[in-house]
Amino acid sequence: MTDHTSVDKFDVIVVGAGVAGSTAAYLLARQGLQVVLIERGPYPGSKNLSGGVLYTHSLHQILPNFWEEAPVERCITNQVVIFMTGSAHFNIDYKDEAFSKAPYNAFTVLRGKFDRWLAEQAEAAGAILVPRIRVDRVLRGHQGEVIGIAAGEEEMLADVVIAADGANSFLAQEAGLRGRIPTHQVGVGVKELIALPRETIEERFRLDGREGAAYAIVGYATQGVAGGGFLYTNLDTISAGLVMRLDDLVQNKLKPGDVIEDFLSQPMIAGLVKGGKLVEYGAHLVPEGGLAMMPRLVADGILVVGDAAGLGVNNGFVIRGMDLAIGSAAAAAEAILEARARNDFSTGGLGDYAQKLEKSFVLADMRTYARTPEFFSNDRLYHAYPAMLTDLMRQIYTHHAVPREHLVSMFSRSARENGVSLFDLVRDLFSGVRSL
Amino acid sequence: MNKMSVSERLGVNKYELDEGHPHIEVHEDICRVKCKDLACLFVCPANVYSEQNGHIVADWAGCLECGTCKVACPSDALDWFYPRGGFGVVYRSG
Amino acid sequence: MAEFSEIWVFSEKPSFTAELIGGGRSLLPAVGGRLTAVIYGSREKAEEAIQYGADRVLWLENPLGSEVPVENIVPTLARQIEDQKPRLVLIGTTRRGRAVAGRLAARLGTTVITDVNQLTYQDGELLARHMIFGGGAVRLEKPRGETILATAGLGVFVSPGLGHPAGGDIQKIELVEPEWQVTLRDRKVRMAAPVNLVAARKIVCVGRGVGKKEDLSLVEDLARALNAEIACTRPIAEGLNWLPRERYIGVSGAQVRPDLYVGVGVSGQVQHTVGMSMSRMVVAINKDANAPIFSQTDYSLVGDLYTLVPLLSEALKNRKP
Amino acid sequence: MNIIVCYKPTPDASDIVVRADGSISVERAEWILSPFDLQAVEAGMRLAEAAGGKVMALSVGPRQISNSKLKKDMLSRGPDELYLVVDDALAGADTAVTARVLTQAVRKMGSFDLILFGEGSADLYFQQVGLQVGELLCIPTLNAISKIDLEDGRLVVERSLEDEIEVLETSMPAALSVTTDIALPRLPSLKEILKASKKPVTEWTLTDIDVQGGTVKAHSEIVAVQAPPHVERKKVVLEGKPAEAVQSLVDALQKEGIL
Repeated sequence: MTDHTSVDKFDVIVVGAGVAGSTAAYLLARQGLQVVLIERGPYPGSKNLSGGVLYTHSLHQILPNFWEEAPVERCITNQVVIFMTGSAHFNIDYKDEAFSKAPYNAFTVLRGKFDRWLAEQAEAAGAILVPRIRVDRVLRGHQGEVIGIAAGEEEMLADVVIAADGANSFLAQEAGLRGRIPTHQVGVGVKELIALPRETIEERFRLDGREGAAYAIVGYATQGVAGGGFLYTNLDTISAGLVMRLDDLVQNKLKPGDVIEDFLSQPMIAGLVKGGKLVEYGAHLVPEGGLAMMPRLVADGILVVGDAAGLGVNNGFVIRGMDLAIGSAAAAAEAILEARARNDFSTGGLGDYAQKLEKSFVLADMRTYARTPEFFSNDRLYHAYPAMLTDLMRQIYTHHAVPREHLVSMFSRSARENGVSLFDLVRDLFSGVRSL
Repeated sequence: MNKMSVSERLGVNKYELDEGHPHIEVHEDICRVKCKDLACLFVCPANVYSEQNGHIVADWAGCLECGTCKVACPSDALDWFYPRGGFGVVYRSG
Repeated sequence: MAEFSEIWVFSEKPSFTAELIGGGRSLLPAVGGRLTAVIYGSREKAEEAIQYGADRVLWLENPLGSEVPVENIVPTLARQIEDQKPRLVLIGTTRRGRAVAGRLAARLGTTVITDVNQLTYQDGELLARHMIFGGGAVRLEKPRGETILATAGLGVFVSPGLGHPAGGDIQKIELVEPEWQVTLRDRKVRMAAPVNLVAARKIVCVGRGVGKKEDLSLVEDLARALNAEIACTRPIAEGLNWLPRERYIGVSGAQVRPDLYVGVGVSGQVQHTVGMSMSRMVVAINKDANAPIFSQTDYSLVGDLYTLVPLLSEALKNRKP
Repeated sequence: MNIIVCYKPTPDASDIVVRADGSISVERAEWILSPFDLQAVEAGMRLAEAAGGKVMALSVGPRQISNSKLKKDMLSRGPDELYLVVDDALAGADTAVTARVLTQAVRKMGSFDLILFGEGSADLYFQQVGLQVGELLCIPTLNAISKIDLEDGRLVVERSLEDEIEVLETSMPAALSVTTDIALPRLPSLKEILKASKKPVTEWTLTDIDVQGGTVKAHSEIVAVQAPPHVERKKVVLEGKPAEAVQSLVDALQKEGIL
C-alpha cells in the first residue's frame, strides 16, 4: 500500500507535452483547473517527430489564427502525389491559391519548435510544465481506479490523468486500456531534415513567399513495402521521409535506414534535395491501424488522447495525426470539465469523452477512412500500379518507327505484364474510391 | 546529397547520453529459444542492434526512441523503455 | 606608452618556464624589447631561467620552499607589473598558473586571454588564437590594454634548451604581503613520475572503453611494445582517477602532436580530439563501429579491445625489423 | 551559512552550426545551464544541507539567461533564491567584465559566507571568473577545489593540482572554484521542479547594481570565431579476423615508417 498522504494533489496530470497534451493542458488550465503537464524530454517537442503537416482547423478553433504567433513553417498550397518506379514517376499536381490565405488549410511545422510554443500557451494559461520527468506508471486507488502517476520514487495525485504519451503509450498499456501493439497497426516513420537555402527551396518547388509543398510518393519509394514517402517544405529545410508498415517491413527484412537513403537517391527526389545538408535524422512510430487500433479511451481516472489513442489517418494523399490529436484533446478537456461538475471521474463520469469524440470530426474522419489501412495493404499499390502507370506514360511518350498502339490496348498489355487482371483493377479502383 | 551511413546520420543528431544507464536490455535467452526473425537486427532505423560474436548487442546510445523494435520483437525479449527523464535523443527540429 | 617593450613569463614549473621563455623570445624579434622571467623560489631557478634565454630575471626569494603557496606571489607580481608595465605577461597554464593569472587580472583591471595556442604579432598588435566551445571553435582575438595577460598550456611553445651563458641580470624583488592566508595542512602526492606528453613521439591513449583500472596493464603492454607514452581522456584522469591529470589530452589538457596516436577505447568526443587532431597518424581501436573517433583515423580496428590490444602488442614484439 | 553559487547559461556547444565560410553560428542554439556549474550548485546544496543555511544562485548575462526554462531549471536543482543581472550589453562579456558585474551583484545581495563557481563555463571554459571575483572582493580565493569541509567555522578544502592534492585551511567568506568531480549533480525531482516555479527570483539591470557603462567595455577585440581546421585522414578500416587485422596494422605502420 502506498502512502499517498504526503504528496501534492492536482486536478489533472497530463503526461506528454505533445500537441494533444499541451492542448488539453491549455484548455483545462484556462478554465482554472490546476494542471501539471509532464514531459520526459528536456523541453516540449524534443522527443516529438512527425512528417510535419498540421491541418489547421482543430487548433484554429481553440487558438484562433494561431499561425500569426506560432512557429509555423510554410502553408501548404502545392499538393503532389507521385507514383514511382525505379526509373520513372507519374505525378498528380494540385495547386490551390485558396490555401495560401487565412484560414490556411495546412502548415508544415517542426515539432521541436511548434510543440514548445504550444506548451508555452498552456503555461501562460496556468498549467505547470514539468520537463525532464519520465512517468513510469499510474497509481491506483482501492478500487483499481487511477489516482495519479509515479516517476521513479516520486508520486503525484490527481483527479484525472490524461495519457498523451505518444504512439508507444506505455501508460495506456499499463492502465489496461490497450494491449500490445500489433505490427500491422503501426508504421515506422523515418525522416531526414535537409537544409537548403530558402530561395533554392522556393525555386525548386515553385513557391511564392511562405507557400509550401507537400509531396506524397507511392511505389518504389518504399521498395514495395506497404507505405509511402513524403517530402514537405519548411522555411529553409525539407522534411523527407518514409512511413512503412511494420509488419511488411519485417516480412521484407528491409532496413529503414537504408530504404530512406535509396529513396533520397531516386533521381526525382535527389534533384529536389540536391546540395542539401542533413541536419537531423529521426524516427517515430505512426499509428496506422485506424479504428481497429483504437484502445478503450477511458477508464476510472484516466483517458487517452492523440497518438496514444491510435488516432491517425493515412489515405496515401495525406497523413494526419496532429489535427486529430488536438481534436481529441479538446473532447477530453470538455469531458473532464463535465466530469468535474459532477465530481465523478469514473469511467462513467468521463465517458462523455468517447461520445464527444464520436460526434466530432475526429472519429468521423477515422470512420471515413476506416477501410484505408486495408486498401493500403494491397500489394499491387506498391508494385504493379506504379509500374503500370509509368509503363503507360513511357509508351505514350516513346516514339518508335512502328505504328502507334491504341491507348486502351497499351494499358491492358501493361496490366497483363504487371500481373494485374481487369478484375483486380476494377476491385481496387472501387475500394480506393470507397476508402480514400 | 551523398549517401550517408546510419551512424553518420546519427552523428548529426543531438543526444543527452545517460552514461551507465542503458534503457535497452536484450534477453538473449528468450531470443535464442523463441525468435527466428531477429527483426531487431534490421527494423531499427538507428541500427541500434547488431550481432557480435554470436550475441545480440544493443548500442542504445544512438536510439531514436521510436519503439519500432519493441513492437517488432515477436518474443518480448526486449526490455525497452524510454531513457530517464531529460536523457536520450533531443530533436532540435523534429 | 603603447610601445612593445617587455615580455614577462611566469610559471611555477621550471620546464614550463623554459617553454614560455622560448615562446616569449619568438615574439621579441618583431618588436625589440627584452624578455623577463619572474621566478619565485631558489636562486638556482633564477639562474636556470637566464640559461634558458631570459634577458633578465625578477626573483622573489622563497626560503620556505613548497610550504608557501606559489600564489602568494600575486600581490608582489601585481605591484611589479604596475610599476614596470610590461606589454605582455605570459603565464603557464597549470591550476596554480590560472589562479595567478586570474587574480592578477582582477588587480590590474584587465582580462586574461586564456590557453592561447598561438600568439603572433601583426601590424603592431598581438593576435591570440584559442579554443572555445570545448574545441568546437577557434577564436582569434586582439587583446587591448597597457599590459596583456595570457596563459598558455604545455607544448604550445618550444623550450629553447639550456644554451645561454650563465650570470645575467637577476634582480631581487621584495615580497608584498598577501591580504589573506591559507594554511597548508597536508599534501598528497598524486603521481611520482613526471610525464611530458607534448614531447612524446608515440602516444597510446586510454578511453572509457577500457572497463577496469586493472585493464590498464593491457595498454601498458602495448605502450611498451610501441615505446610510447600513456595518455588518457579526461574521465580517466578526472572522474576515475586512474591516471594523473597531466596525462589527459584534450581541450583543457595536453595538446599533442605525436607521430603516432593510438586510441584504445576512445570514443572521440571533440573535447578530446582537439588535443590530438594534429597527430601525424591516428589509429583507433574501439568496439563501437559508430564511434566518432573512426571518422578521424588513418587506421581503424573495430572490435573488442581485450582481444585486439594483446594481439597487437604481440605482433609488435614479434615483428621483423 | 549563506552560500552564493554563480552560474552561466550558455548556448549548447552541440548546437553550433558551421557556416559555409567556416565561421560559427550559435544563433539557433539551445541555451543550457553550463554543466560544470551544476557541480558547484550540488556542492553548495550539500554544504547547506549539512550545515544549515540557504543557497542563492546568481548569474549575469544577456536576456537569454532570464528565460523561464533556464530559471526553473536552476531552481529545480535546489537553490532557495535566484538573482540575475540581465543586460544585453553583457552578451559575449569577457571574464573581467563578468567578474566585475558579479562582484557588484554579490555586494548588493548582502552578507554571505561562501561563493562557489564551477570549474569553467561550457562555452568559453576560461576558468577565470571565480578567481577574479574572489580577488575583487579581497577574500580567500582558490581554484581546483575537489572537497569542502567545515571545521569550527573555517573551511578545510582539498585542492586537486596536476601532481598533488593540497589540504588547505582558510577563513570565510571565501570564493572557491570547484572541480568537475566534487559532487555528482542530482537530477531535479518532480517535486523540486514544481517547487521551482514558486521560488523567489530577483532580476536586476546594470543600473540597479550601480554598474557604469564603462565597466562592461571589453578588454579585447574578437576578430573571428571559426571551425577548427580539419585534418584529412586515410580512414582505412582494417577488416578480417582479429589477428589478421592487427597484422595489417603493424604492416601499415611499418610501411609508413612510424615504427
